[in-house]
Amino acid sequence: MDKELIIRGVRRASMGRFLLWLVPWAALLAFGVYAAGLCLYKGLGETNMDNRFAFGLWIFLDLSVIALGAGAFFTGFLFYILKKKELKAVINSAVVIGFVCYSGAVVVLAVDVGQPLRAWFTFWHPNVHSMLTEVTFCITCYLGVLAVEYVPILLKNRKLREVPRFLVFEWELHRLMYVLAAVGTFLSFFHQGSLGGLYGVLQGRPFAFREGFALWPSTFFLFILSAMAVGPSFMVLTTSLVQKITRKALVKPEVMQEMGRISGILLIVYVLAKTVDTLVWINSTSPSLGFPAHRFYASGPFGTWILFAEIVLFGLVPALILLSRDRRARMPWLISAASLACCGIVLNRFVMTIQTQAVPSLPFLPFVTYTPNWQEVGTFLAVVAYGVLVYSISFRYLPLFPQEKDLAR
Amino acid sequence: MIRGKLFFAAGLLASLSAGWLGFPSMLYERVPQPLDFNHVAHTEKASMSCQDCHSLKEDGTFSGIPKVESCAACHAEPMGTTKAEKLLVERYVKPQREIPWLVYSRQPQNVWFSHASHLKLAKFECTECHGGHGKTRHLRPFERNRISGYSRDIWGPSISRIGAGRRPGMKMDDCIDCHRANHREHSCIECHK
Amino acid sequence: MAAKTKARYGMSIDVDRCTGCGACMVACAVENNIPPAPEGATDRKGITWIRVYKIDNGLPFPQNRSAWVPVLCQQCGEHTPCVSVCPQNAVEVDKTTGVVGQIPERCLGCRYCMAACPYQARYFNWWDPVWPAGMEKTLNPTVSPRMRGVVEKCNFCHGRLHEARAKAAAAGRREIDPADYVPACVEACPAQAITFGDLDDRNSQVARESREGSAFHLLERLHTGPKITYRSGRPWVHDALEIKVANNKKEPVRG
Amino acid sequence: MKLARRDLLKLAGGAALGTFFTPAPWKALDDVSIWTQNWSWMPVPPRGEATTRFTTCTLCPAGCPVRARCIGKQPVSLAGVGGGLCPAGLAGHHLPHYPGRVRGASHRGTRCTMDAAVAAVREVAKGGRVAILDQRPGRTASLVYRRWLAGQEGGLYLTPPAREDATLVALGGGLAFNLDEARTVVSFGAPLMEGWGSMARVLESRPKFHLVQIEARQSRTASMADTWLPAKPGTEAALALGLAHLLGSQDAGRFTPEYVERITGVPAAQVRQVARRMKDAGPAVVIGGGDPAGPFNREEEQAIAGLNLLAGAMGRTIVPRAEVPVPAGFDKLAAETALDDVPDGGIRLLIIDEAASGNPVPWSYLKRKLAPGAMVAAAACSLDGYASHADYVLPAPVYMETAQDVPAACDSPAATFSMAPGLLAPPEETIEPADFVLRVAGEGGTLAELLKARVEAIHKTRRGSVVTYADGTATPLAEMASADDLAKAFKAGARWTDAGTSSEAPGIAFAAVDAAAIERRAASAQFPLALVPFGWRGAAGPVSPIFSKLYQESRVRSSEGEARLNPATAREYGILDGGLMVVETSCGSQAMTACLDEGVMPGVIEAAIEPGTGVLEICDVEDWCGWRTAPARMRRA
Repeated sequence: MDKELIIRGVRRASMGRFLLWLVPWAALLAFGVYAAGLCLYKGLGETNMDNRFAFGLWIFLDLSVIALGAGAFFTGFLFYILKKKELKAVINSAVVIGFVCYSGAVVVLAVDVGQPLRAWFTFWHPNVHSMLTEVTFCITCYLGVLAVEYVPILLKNRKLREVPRFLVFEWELHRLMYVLAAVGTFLSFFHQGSLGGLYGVLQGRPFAFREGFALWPSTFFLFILSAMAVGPSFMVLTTSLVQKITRKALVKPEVMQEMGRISGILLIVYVLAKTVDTLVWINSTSPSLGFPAHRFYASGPFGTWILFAEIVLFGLVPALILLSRDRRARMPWLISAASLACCGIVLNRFVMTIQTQAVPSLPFLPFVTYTPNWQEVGTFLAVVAYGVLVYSISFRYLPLFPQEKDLAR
Repeated sequence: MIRGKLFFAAGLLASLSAGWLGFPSMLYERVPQPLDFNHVAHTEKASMSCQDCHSLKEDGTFSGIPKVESCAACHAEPMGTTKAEKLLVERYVKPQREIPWLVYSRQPQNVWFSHASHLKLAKFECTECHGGHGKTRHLRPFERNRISGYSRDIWGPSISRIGAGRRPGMKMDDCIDCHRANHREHSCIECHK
Repeated sequence: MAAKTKARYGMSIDVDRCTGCGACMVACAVENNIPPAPEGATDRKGITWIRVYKIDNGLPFPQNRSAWVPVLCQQCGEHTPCVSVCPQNAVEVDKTTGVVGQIPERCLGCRYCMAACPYQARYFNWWDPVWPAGMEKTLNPTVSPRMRGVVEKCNFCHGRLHEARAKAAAAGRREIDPADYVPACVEACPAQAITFGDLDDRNSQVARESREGSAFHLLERLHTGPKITYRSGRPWVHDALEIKVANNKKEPVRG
Repeated sequence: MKLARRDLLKLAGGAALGTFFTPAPWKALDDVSIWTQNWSWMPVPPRGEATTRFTTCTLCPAGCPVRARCIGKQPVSLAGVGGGLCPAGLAGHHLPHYPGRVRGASHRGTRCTMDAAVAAVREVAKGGRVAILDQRPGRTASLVYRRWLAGQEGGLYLTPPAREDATLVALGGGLAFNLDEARTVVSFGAPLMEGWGSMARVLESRPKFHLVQIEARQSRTASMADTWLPAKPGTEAALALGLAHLLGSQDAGRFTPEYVERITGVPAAQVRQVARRMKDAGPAVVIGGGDPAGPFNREEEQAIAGLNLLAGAMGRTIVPRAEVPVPAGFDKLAAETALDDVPDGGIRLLIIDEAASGNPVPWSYLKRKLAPGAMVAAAACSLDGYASHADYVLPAPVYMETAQDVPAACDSPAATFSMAPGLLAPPEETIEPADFVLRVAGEGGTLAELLKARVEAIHKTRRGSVVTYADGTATPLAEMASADDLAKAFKAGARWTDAGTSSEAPGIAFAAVDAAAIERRAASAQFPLALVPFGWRGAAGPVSPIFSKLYQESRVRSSEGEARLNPATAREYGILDGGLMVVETSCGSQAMTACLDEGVMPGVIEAAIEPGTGVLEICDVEDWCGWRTAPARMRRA
């Protein structure tokens, strides 16, 4: 049965080895489900979050994961809308990774809110002024889009292709793909942005607050830009990771380099925008709210080094590497630059979520610290495990990398 | 092909009937009232007025259903021959136990409803919300929602809340409709506590 | 004259009078059915709609001096940070009272409003509330207890406003008697450091006190338009609360 | 017809589609959300008729009038009448549900009947050397104790030493402070702004006087005082003598301001300034003690009280106060005995009335006064206090359940009388401590009857007036037709105030102050580290669970086992903020959590005597008389 499901022309590990690979991840998933269940059953008192640190590890990682998952929409956008045909090599993998990231994030959010059974109120009684409403609407819709985009990949399975009706359906879906990619791009654009807006609009938190353009604060645009910039980098990383683990060539190096180049161009734009934004914030926004910016870096572990790391080390440096044809042609350079870029976006999301809350607003409040406990870490690891499981199974039975067959030959 | 459509239609029909007919009757649990109170007997035979039992107090609170001591004022011993009255005297008046009435229109704990402002300021008649409850001879069973615990009167008799008939239900939406129409919709905390 | 049914309730807190006894916190907890913290809860997980903070002048002994600052929801009026962020309208400003209301039954517990509040005046129910056996008899029926997983905060003892309104309505009036509506912390304060009333009534004590020269708002420059005003005649208190930094373009405090 | 898989799929598809066009999923979704709003395990507040009732708070000597909002009979919130209430008073209606409440009489941990307890105590009482420790002197219950003790051989009536009226006692008793007249108040550690006398009265007079607080620690009162003189702990009396010297006393010849500065650390100029203020900005009053944590010893208290004579307080800021009329049958009463005067091992039977919380005395100190094999019977609401050491524990009713009279606070210039009528029925197994003593005495009668007799006695005087709590109207007592009317008024919430305060200067011949003893003590108080316990009114008794707001959740009050120290001291001993440390005195050691505070004097460790801490026990250093300060050592744990 297993053999019949595997795509013709590629080699996969034996069923036993595959199961051996799955077992630890399944165990991790079970552990995480237990941790999450504890939080759902007893309340969020099970976590280390508190009234001063109302958002913790989960929100930080949700933001990071969604930013990294942006590879899905951006690759789709490049492939379907901008007709960058060489990206066909990774588009399926991108969709699966996007689906895994988004569905995982939504599951964690359901544990993170205190009353998940009331979550639908946001759709029934929405507050249109809230960035979170925008996030909820867009993420839910986009998750739907991703699910639909996932279907044709599923239908490419060897066994399912035997059903003629599915073939027709897949073909119909393919024609629809351009529309879906456009819708997905639109939705992603907005929720990546509104995730940034989430913090940028917080007038009461001068550390996060940014002046706006039209409806949105500058973080709205910075988040979109950074997600687009890092999405391809993350694709490079995951693809090379899968190649390492499976010990197979899956994608032509040119494709990887091309993704690195796109990442590099966008990253340099982002770094410029971020620099301008930071300067405006330091010199105008923050002081005008009564908070000289240097105060945010005066106490606790978060010094100005964090700004340096965010903009130069994890921004400018990978951008320059990726923009250099010679450097990105060499795999170690490409991988390192992509990793740096990914670290940069994670650090940025960390600063926006965690540091924002750690710096006190009232003058007599101390700098607060927070460490996630095992329930929080466990719940998140469950999502990682879930992601690995879905991706592994998809990789085994679905043609995630169309070039694999050619490269195997 | 026809065969497929038939099966599809059968499924459709089954779920429609289950959802429209089976679900409502399963959702609500019918609980009998502890006593069968006769409003008509009290208003007509005993010529009592509504305010004799359900009155507004000076501090703005509403008395609701009277306590058993009010009943005891007349029913220290059975005055008539009904079974309900005998039960009242034996089970509640003599041992001075409060009658565990199941209030059809009881709002949940988180709602603040002021009878005072609706009666005195908005000049409501009792019947506008409570219908002809004061003209009944028997108490209908209390229908409790098995999931939420609410009385069925809150949602209203119609499961779809379309064409609800004379009694519109007492859900928040019903309150809001009227408040909105009268430009008295200010905030949630005006009615939530 | 038309009945006066609109108000903008506010408070004025005299920092110099506050003895830091904590009566306001206890009165608030009793009035609003706030449970005691479970064993092992920290000062960051408990619920205290009004919390008294200790500040000092930063000088060494014996020049050191302390003061106490009760911080509750500041009932922001202009750019209310928490209202605009709530995804499902569980938070809103009541136009007839100016009170920022929080409806726990609507809240889904996303805690975005807590991240938005610069005053740390919002609290999350990390657990289901538990009272020692028998103590549920002492709960106040005009306020509903909150379940786990929702945010709550001060609403100027709105249950008392409900009661005052019902009392007025029973007498056929729309406007309440101001004496009938006093929040629990104001009533409880032994030092009478808190004044409460309608800020729109320029002759009310609270409006007069809010206009005093020594009056200020917390984090004035955030332009949140708080309806809680603090007063202190001690310059160091102003320094410790960074009133000067925050108000370097001192605008008149809206009273 | 054979069912194919495809047919079933069609069927399911149709059903799934149909479901969305029925109310079921939507209604279920709605109901599930409503379910989360009304979880069955959420407590539901009582429903019922709202009423207002009045009582008088018995939790501390202030005796504040209280308005209780009730549902049915159950109070659901409390408020002051014409003023605020303290935190303890505001949550007083929680006490009947105190989780650690004593249920049923017990003998060394095993349940016994009340009759058995009465019989056992009566048997031991026959042997004489009986003592009662009355945590709240001045009540009708106190009269019961004193009458019984007067008839016992060697009967001792004991009161806690750290009393708010310690200064008045040192001046001979029968006196009261009159802060309303004072323009300068010199307080030796009296917690004037935190809980002393009647809070409402103190706050009302506060704008009129200049407050000089003499206290080693920056208490709330110190931080709110006009002048704060941080004298080293244990040297306060030397400062008193310094002031006496400047006010012209002969006894304090050696205590020049410079000498005082050397001992106490208070600059000479400041001492002079305070003395000048006492002379020029009078009338002045000097208040000592009253700190719930620890009393001054007799010499110290006398030196402080004596200042009042020099400052001309007598007859102006300290006035004579008549006693509340006593019914017939209370002619022979045992006098108050200071605990210090009881010889070690001098008590064979100790009965403790700790139902009314007072200022705690370390158990080790009480234990020294007990003869070997002595019996201890404690009437208590919880096992947190002395009851844990008692042979017999008698469950007492708590505030709200107890019907008690409330004596006047130490700052009430006129005699007053009011009652806590007992808004709730006490649990069946409880006994009023006075009723227990009455049963032991075999005299018959109950406290309730005696209270009635007392009201009659008051009514007989026809003096003064009665103010009702509900509307604040004052009725002259002479206009009250019968004693029953008066009793009814008290039950509904009222306070009788005796007519006119006396401005007659009481003729007091003050005993000479033992300056040498004070000097010796002050000189020996120059140790490197001092442990200073501090507390607040009501901290010794059970408190509402809601107090977690003050301890745990806001840290506005020091939580259990927390020690405050100056950052400089902490640095010297290598102790970090929030770190664990061990404080050691010659009678024990205690682990505490360090809390650094610039407001604490270097070299001083402040430790709260909140419920559940044994701080007081290690402060009771035997050769150091009193537990106000103790020489201590400290190390990092």
